[in-house]
Amino acid sequence: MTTDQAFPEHHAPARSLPEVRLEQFEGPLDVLLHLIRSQELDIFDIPIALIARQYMEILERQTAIDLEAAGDYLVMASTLMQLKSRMLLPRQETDDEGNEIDPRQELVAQLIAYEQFRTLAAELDERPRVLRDIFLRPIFPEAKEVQRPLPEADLSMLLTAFRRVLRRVGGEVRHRIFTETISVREQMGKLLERLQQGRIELNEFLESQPGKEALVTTILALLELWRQQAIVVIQSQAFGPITLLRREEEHAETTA
Amino acid sequence: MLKQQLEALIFASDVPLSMQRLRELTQASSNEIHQLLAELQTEYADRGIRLCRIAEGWQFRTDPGQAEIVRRLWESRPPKLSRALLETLAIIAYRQPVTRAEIEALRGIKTSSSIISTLQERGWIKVVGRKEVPGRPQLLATTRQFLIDFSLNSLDDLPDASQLLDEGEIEQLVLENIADTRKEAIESHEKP
Amino acid sequence: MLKQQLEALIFASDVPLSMQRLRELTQASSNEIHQLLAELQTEYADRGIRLCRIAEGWQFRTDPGQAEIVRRLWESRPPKLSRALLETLAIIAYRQPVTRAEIEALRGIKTSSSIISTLQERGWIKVVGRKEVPGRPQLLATTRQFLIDFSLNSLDDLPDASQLLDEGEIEQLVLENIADTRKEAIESHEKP
Repeated sequence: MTTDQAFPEHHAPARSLPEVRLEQFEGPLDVLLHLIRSQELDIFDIPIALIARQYMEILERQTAIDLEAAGDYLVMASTLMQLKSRMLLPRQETDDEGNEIDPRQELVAQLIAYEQFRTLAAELDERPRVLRDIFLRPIFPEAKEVQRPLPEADLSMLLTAFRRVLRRVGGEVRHRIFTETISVREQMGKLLERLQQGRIELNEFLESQPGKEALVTTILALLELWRQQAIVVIQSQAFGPITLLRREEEHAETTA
Repeated sequence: MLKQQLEALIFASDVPLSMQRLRELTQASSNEIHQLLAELQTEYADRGIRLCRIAEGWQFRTDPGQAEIVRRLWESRPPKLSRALLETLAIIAYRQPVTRAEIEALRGIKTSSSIISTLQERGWIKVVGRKEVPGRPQLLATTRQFLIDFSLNSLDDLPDASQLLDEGEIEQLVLENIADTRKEAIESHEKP
Repeated sequence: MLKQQLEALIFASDVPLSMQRLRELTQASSNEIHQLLAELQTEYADRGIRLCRIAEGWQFRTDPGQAEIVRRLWESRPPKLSRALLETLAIIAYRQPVTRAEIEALRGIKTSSSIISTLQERGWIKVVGRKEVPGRPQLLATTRQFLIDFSLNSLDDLPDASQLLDEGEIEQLVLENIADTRKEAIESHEKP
């Protein structure tokens, strides 16, 4: 029997966790470790039902959407749900050799591996770091007094230098990227045309865009259309799929 | 005389000087140099400047105890490194060479490209090759600059490097312990 | 303690530190500082490093007696191109022809004349004309020598600016843009 069954949910310790926000975490594993460690749970015997519920609560509290990370959080949510149901199976799972398998094995290994690096990262941050804790001699006047070979040209360093500048002047880059390729206006037309045929899912539409520039132009076109209130953007649940439709269509639907 | 030479050379160099380089420049033997460097290290032990062994070389650096006052020279505080960046850097440092997919598998979350490029711009990581798997992903490793900036003599000096468990060891650990707790749970259940 | 502070400060400063600056940084009195500097000077008198009084203040320098060996250290190794120089060159390469004011606007920092003249001395940039705006500033562009030294066939071989940034960064820029657009929208809405 599993601990989950030994402690059915209504018997689970009714400790209330201090409220946390998703932005404080570095991913789903970080959230799980927080839940486990802050409640002093045994990592080798995770009460999956309890943890799954708390995990979902944290997810639901999230307001801002970071599409990129959302996927990883959702995958973990479904893993937890799956584990929860496997833990409820009366029969033990076994491997090819007949050894008992605990459904939680893989997740526990992942958590331990991640926790190691989480700790090591903190220790790395503690090391005396140049320009924070330690300072070096910044100038070398001796070097000026001799004839030295000229510095070598290095293309990759030149490109790195330019990247640095580009990152610093975001707005400028924006301007350049978007004027040099397909114009936002052109893409707005295409998007509206496509929407004539009915609503579309944002992800689906973005995936059909060839390359980065097209992708960015599309997003800008979309935002512009949204701003002009020509389209409606619907996301019925946090992290859920985003649907686009023309404003006229929305009216048609509500009046229908 | 050789001692002053070593002092001046290490002081005048913008990178840590290796034993080999010191030998070439001074024409002295490793033994002599070693002994004098040890003496120098002791002589500087209580000073505001220290002689340190960094990236398999020797370098003068300020005493960490004076950090606060030295920072006043520039008035701006160095930016804090984000946890995401530090975790990514730690994985690269301990697991090198490593691909981005491997980093993501360990952290359980997508690595933003800006983290990788920030680490590259800092000069802490570099691409050392490609892994011979489909897609031939880049293999990342730390640089000499990483050792210098984090005050390490070599990768062996990374904190707790020897205690790090690899995949196999973690699997073993999990199998042993998870089985135990299950057994306990079963046993305690079977008792009347 | 104050002695170590003085040592570390003088070591880590890029300019000789004046008495006034040392007083500001350490909050100690001129008398104390004077006395300790004199002590330090004596302690370093037989070392490969010396504490020197230069017109503007105090600085550590290598012992002139070691000049020859220090010269050997520097003669053999080409220095690195500085960050400021590379950034300036990169902007000229990508934006040519460009004025100095435009470079400064992009870098967000004043470009020292020595950078421009170093780039000219290396034969990597040249003046190609003047911009017809007040002051008629010089227009800078890269040369054939630049292409040769950086192993480029033509300027088209430089990657697109957009290729230099990755998706994460572009996403970031887009997000900033959203914020801007929204703000504009709200502002234009609020106007009567």
